[in-house]
Amino acid sequence: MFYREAGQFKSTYAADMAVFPIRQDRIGIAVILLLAFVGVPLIGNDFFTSTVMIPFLVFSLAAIGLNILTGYTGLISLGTAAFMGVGAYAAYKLTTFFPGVNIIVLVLVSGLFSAAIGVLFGLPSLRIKGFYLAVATLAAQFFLQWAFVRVPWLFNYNASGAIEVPQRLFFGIPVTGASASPETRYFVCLVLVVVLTWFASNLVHGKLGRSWMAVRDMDIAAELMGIKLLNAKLLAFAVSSFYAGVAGAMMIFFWYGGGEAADVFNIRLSFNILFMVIIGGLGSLIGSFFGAAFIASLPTILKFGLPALGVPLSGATAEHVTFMLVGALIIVFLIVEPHGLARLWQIGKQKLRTWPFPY
Amino acid sequence: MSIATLDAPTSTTPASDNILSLNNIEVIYDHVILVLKGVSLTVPRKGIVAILGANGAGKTTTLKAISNLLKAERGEVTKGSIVFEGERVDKMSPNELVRRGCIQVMEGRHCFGHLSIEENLLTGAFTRRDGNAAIKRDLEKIYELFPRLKQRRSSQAGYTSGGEQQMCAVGRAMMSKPKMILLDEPSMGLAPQIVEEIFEIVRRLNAEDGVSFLVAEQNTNMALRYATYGYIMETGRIVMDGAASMLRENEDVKEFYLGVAEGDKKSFREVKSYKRRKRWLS
Amino acid sequence: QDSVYFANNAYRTGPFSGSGIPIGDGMRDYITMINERDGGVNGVKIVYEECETGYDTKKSIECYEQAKSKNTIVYSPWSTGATLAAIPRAHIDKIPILSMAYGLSASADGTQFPWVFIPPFTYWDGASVMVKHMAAELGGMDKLKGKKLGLIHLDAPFGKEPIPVLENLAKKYGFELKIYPVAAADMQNQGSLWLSIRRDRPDYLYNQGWGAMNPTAVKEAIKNNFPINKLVGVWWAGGDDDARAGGEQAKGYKSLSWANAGTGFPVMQDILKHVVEKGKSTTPKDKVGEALYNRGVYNSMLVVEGIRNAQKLTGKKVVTAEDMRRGLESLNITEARLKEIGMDGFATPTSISCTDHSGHSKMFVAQWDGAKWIKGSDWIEPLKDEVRPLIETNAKDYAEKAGNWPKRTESCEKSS
Amino acid sequence: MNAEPMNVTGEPMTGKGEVLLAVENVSLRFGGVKAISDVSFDIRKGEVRAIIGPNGAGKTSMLNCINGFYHPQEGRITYKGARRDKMKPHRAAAAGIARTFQNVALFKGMSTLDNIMTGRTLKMKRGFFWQALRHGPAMQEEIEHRRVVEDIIDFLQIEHIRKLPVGKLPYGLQKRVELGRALAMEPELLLLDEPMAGMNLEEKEDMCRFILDVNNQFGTTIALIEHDMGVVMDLSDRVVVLEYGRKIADGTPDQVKSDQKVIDAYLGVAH
Amino acid sequence: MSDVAARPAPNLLANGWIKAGLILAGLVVVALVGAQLDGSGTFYKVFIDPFQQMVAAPDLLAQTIWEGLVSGVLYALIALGFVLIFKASGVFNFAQGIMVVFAALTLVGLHEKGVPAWLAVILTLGVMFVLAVTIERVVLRPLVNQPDIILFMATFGITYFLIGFGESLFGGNPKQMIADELYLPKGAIDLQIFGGLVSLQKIDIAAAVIASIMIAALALFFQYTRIGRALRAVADSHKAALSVGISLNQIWVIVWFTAGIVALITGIMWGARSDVSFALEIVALKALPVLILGGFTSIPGAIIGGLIIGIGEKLGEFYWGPLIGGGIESWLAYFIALGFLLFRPQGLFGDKIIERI
Ligand SMILES: Nc1ncnc2c1ncn2[C@@H]1O[C@H](COP(=O)(O)OP(=O)(O)OP(=O)(O)O)[C@@H](O)[C@H]1O
Ligand SMILES: Nc1ncnc2c1ncn2[C@@H]1O[C@H](COP(=O)(O)OP(=O)(O)OP(=O)(O)O)[C@@H](O)[C@H]1O
Ligand SMILES: [Mg+2]
Ligand SMILES: [Mg+2]
Repeated sequence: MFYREAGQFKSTYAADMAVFPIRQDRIGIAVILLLAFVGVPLIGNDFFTSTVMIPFLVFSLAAIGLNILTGYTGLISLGTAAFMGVGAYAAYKLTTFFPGVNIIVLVLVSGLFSAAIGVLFGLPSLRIKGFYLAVATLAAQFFLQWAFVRVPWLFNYNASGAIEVPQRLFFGIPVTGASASPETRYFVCLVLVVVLTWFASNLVHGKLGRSWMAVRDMDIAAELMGIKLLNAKLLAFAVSSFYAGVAGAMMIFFWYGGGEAADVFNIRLSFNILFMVIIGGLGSLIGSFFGAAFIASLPTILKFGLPALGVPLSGATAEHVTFMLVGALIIVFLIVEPHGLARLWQIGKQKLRTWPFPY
Repeated sequence: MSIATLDAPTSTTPASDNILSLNNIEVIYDHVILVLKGVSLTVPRKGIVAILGANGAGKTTTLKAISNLLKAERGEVTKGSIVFEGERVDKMSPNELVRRGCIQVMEGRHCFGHLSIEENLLTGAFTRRDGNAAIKRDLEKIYELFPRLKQRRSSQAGYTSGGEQQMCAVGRAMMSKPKMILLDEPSMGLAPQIVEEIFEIVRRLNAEDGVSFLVAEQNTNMALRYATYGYIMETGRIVMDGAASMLRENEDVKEFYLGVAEGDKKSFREVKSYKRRKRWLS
Repeated sequence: QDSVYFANNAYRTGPFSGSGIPIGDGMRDYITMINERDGGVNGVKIVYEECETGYDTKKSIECYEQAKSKNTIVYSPWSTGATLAAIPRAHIDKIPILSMAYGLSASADGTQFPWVFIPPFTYWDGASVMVKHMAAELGGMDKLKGKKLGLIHLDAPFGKEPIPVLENLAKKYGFELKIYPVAAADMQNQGSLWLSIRRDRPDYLYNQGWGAMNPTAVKEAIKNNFPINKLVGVWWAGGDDDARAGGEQAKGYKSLSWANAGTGFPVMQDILKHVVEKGKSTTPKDKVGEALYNRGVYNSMLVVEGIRNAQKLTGKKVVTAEDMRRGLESLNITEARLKEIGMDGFATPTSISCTDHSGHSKMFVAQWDGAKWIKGSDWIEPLKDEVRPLIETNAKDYAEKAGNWPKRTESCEKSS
Repeated sequence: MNAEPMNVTGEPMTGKGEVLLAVENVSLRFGGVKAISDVSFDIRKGEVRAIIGPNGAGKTSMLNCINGFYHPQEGRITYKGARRDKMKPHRAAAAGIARTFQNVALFKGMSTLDNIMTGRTLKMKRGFFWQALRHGPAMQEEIEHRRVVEDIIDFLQIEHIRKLPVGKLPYGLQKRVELGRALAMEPELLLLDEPMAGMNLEEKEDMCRFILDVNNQFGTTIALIEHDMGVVMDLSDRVVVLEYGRKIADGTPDQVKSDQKVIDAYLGVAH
Repeated sequence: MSDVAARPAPNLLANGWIKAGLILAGLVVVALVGAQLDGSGTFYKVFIDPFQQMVAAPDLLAQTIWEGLVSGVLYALIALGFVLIFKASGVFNFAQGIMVVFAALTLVGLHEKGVPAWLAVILTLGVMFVLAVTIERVVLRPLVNQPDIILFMATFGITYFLIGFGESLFGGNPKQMIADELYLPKGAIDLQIFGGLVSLQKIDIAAAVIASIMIAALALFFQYTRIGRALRAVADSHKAALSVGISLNQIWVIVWFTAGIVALITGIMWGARSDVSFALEIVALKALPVLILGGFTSIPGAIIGGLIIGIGEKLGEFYWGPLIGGGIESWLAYFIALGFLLFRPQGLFGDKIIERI
């Protein structure tokens, strides 16, 4: 009834090509942004902000990165965590080399390093396809993770092998380091994520995005349309790794706050991000957010939420139940809608449009 | 909407004479896309029935609804019933249906790309239980019908040409020794000679082995030549049906499907681009 | 009734759960025993809550945040990764971290790390004791020259901790140090590593391992005919399951330890009586008294004694995290006190001071007798003179790199 | 390059204009399978050139050679005077060769509009950073090309499916979208591989109309593979007939139709 | 069939991007590796010394190769489970690793409850069958004809579920495999050759023999039987398989049950070598390069790939690993696989990727 596009006519192509052509959608986005910028800091406590919201943002960004590669370009990667790691270590090294430069700039620059490494490991993608390509990215995953432990230069020769996050100020407010408040860190992450999401959205809706999707859907035909496969694929690797790198840097600087970084960027994380992308919806930016919420935040919420609701479970049992529940939910969601939560969302909107009729 | 019925539907004949009957079925894809809006049709035992209609009319969907392959595409039959040999089959699994003798040749080939042509044909005999010798014999028969397949028997199907794959798909279905074959666009991509041959095979199987056919076909000319009865579909509905001979004489059918309006076949160079109005849809 | 809240990380799931479960059991059961037997510490019940981490740093951070939001009086991270992540936070949030014989060795420097406690000693102390033990068996420190010590370690910060001390000692005493890292993914797949060991023929092996890595190492040692009594594990490589995996031939396997195994101590009897036999624990009775279980008990004892000390210092019954820090910082567990709490012979006295947050206490070499761990040596003092300077330089280094590291604001307690 | 195209084909010149593409003695093998053996023919500017032959004759393979997807082992292919039998497929696109496919090769996950827009890829020049902003020049460019694409959509009468993902469209419409995508490239040479398979008469008529219009209005040269003899005979200027990879006839539709070899191999009984 | 592919193999060096990339890649690897090597005598250390070592101590070389062989066989066993399911349903079964753990734990768990060893094996097989049926009913049936990656994702759901389920049933403690009760051989055969001692564990020999028999049997089954053919057909296209009357449900139960059997055997073998614990699940990742090197669809590929990877990584780690700090085993396997893939994108024995338009 209320969700209708009737009466909204588009008289220009520009309006028709907008990312959210329907007014209600635009209002929805505005509300969400308002909630994110004002609502969360107002109502959320520290615990919520730092263990649910910040991880959610970090993972969303990483998932967007992987979605560009896997969802839009059709290249499966199991090395996302390693590329995130490159971002994190690059940012760490950059802070030691350029202590004076603004930390946010450094975080963004570190993405470039990750992009370069991503391109390197993307090279085999011209010849290797599908799950076979996964091995190339697995090589990246394990090699880089090894390097994070074995190359002491990367962690400034610290005896423990851990990296520390120094305190850095932004307009006089600490944004990294232990004294940065969760809200500040959350804001920084939020701004980065919003801006980068906007860029990603622009890219995937334009020529580049179309080339990527063409390569994904039918690479031979794409080549015959004049798209250079290698360029398109490598660019996808670059952009994707850039996002992963920034997410990795954010992860260490705004969330973990240092520590044992090598182990953080392990294969499990790579898998998890892939799953976020799949569950959220391949080839859908909004799906990346859904996926991140589902895979990263749901277990946390279950774990701390169930006892709060009075479900009397011991730590280990709760963990087991969480595992089973998440596993079962993954399967249920896939069965209900294999194209991910994003598609479910769309169908929901479609139903809303035809409501109260079934179709 | 008015439906022009040229012939009393076969409902007067007893059901037992129909090998297949669809009763007012409705199909929805993805929970929201309504594609078939109440389709009823019957195939008499040992009959050849054609479904004609424009692109997107729902021919393929109808066939898939019968063979129960819809589920694999997230479609479902929400209303109506499908009866094959006197039994409701709308909840039956596809392999059960094949075992009972109803097999579909899918539109767009769908060979097993990594299997050789011969292996492809042999998978068609998966449900058969009458021994290797009989299967071998039938295999030879197929090769006789399609000599081209014999030449390419050990090639991986994925590498063969479009037409070869089409032959392979048809041959594969015949390998299951069915009572009824659902043929979806058998002529697509085949050389005229082979098209003719395929329909000859249909006729032969029908006459000699008593196999029934339900054929969805764009080549109306051909279809109406070989079928005994025809249904015409438009956007998910049956809009006309009748004996093939009568359909062939119908003015609308002549103009839109046979291209022989005003008695003469016109050249493709002469056709004008204009949006046609379907006369039976008011 | 009055109560204090104590959050403990546990990992009863995941690849390291084999070690995590007995420790968690020991910790929980001791606290339950105190609550049951004494009605808490001076009448203040300890609300003990486990937070499951699965040995995953991400989850441990969540656990930390939860512990913080529930005002825990002390945080016990139970993994080196989790400790590293918690240290900077705890300094801001003013929550004492108790990382018993694990975590960041450098954090033993109380002047730089006022909120971190690492009793009774650090990994660096352990490494030095390993060298001392080797020397003792060879017949003196001077006999070390030209010998070979191998270090098998989990390829993670935890595993790498002993390296700096061993490197220093190797230089000083002229023995050769060989390092064999084991990637987490290859914990159960150590074939080529042991081939290298066969090639290099080290005289002793020190195993800084954890979880599934340990039983595999023991089995491989047996398989490769490495003399099992020359393989010495760090205390975390001294679980009963670790040794049991080797079967008959594991007899003689050693590990460092400071808390004796077995149930022959009054405190263990109390746990059996007040907790296990009353069905207030999930621990199977035959697991009570295993090596790792007993270390869990020891850890909880430190917490309880810390609370007690804090109560004494502040005169409050219900202490806060800041009080707890004071309590821990002046913790002095004497021989007499050990006796009082039923731990006579269970462990040695240990004391923490303002500058020294570890105590550098004595330890012993435990040995597997085929069925259980027994005390296989006298109490050995770590090479404090080697370890302490390293701790101080590293602590300073850490603070420097972190930039703006909070300076110690709490003055050292003069009492006790 | 051969002096006279007439010598190559040995057929009278009935086509229009000069030679746009010449195929000379091309052979293509896959292991033991000879897909094409020693075939020569040419395509002249502005004509509709049909390639027919029984199934497996090598027609599709021929097109694949022309746009660089297969590289023939022998012989040469010259396009606008330049050799291109060793070229990469994307070069073909840049040189103005577009095609449609026998098994529809659309980008299934994308909408009709986006599919056709990909045809414009080569013509869009804005760099990465403008695209990331999607404002100013990038947006202008996008709109410009959108306009062209909308014209094509109008032309093909597929307005109603503009925003639908193509994967689930009925077959006939997919073929039409594919044609649109090829047209969006504004090709000089358009290769059509069975564009009318699986269509009913009415749709075939539409398709013929489109093909003829393209040919007439834009002067696009067309190479057409089709099994419907009616269409081939009516539309094409010249026809080349392949069988088992060999050329068996080449000439005007009437010549070919009455060629006994062609009747035996392909047409069967006189059509 | 077609050995001479007419589709040109992309010439990797022709492209400027690739050339630059490869140079950059070379630089990065050299820099990272070089950072680990100390400068003096690098050439000697890398290219001469290892070979001298091999010659000087042939017993160690033999032992290394044997170790590689054994771990190769064990990788191959895990890979085999993957291959079975992939070949027969096109599903990349991420859950294979946890199935190994689950099977082994069930066996040991049952034995702990007092069930005699062999009965426990039979009961475990029963459990694996039930698991196969459940997975088919609950997961696969509703997901028929979905893209590979979706099914892959679903197996991840299964993994999660089994981890939680398994741990709540059996607890997280590592358990010992009941090797003696199953009459698995113990001890070692020590060979005095090459002037040294080469010790072959009997359990390893048993593993190699069992694996070879199993692999040979399965390979024959797939190639030459009716069901085998049907399995391959299903992997090619669910839809087409349905249309010719192949019962996916039945096929899937068969395949997942077979994979369950393989998982049990793998679990017993791995468990007898180290321990049965959830950490074993991680080892399953090592099966991936094996799988990819051999080709996803090839059963003999699993064993050959396993051997190449096993021996390659052991030699690499043993002779070259120490030069750059050791631990290179963790990634060497993937690089070996990658190297092969660059020349054969479908793996050594995998079905050729069909590219045709
Ligand atoms: N899987 C699907 N999901 C959603 N819609 C579908 C799906 N398959 C088909 N449709 C829609 O159903 C309608 C009927 O399609 P169907 O394939 O049955 O037509 P058809 O008569 O066989 O056409 P053609 O002659 O082109 O083969 C079409 O509008 C199509 O877009
Ligand atoms: N990549 C390939 N590998 C092996 N054989 C191939 C390959 N491509 C084509 N062939 C073979 O070459 C022959 C010619 O195939 P092509 O597709 O060109 O035929 P066609 O003339 O287009 O037939 P149709 O009319 O059936 O589409 C066929 O026998 C086919 O099997
Ligand atoms: Mg159809
Ligand atoms: Mg063709």
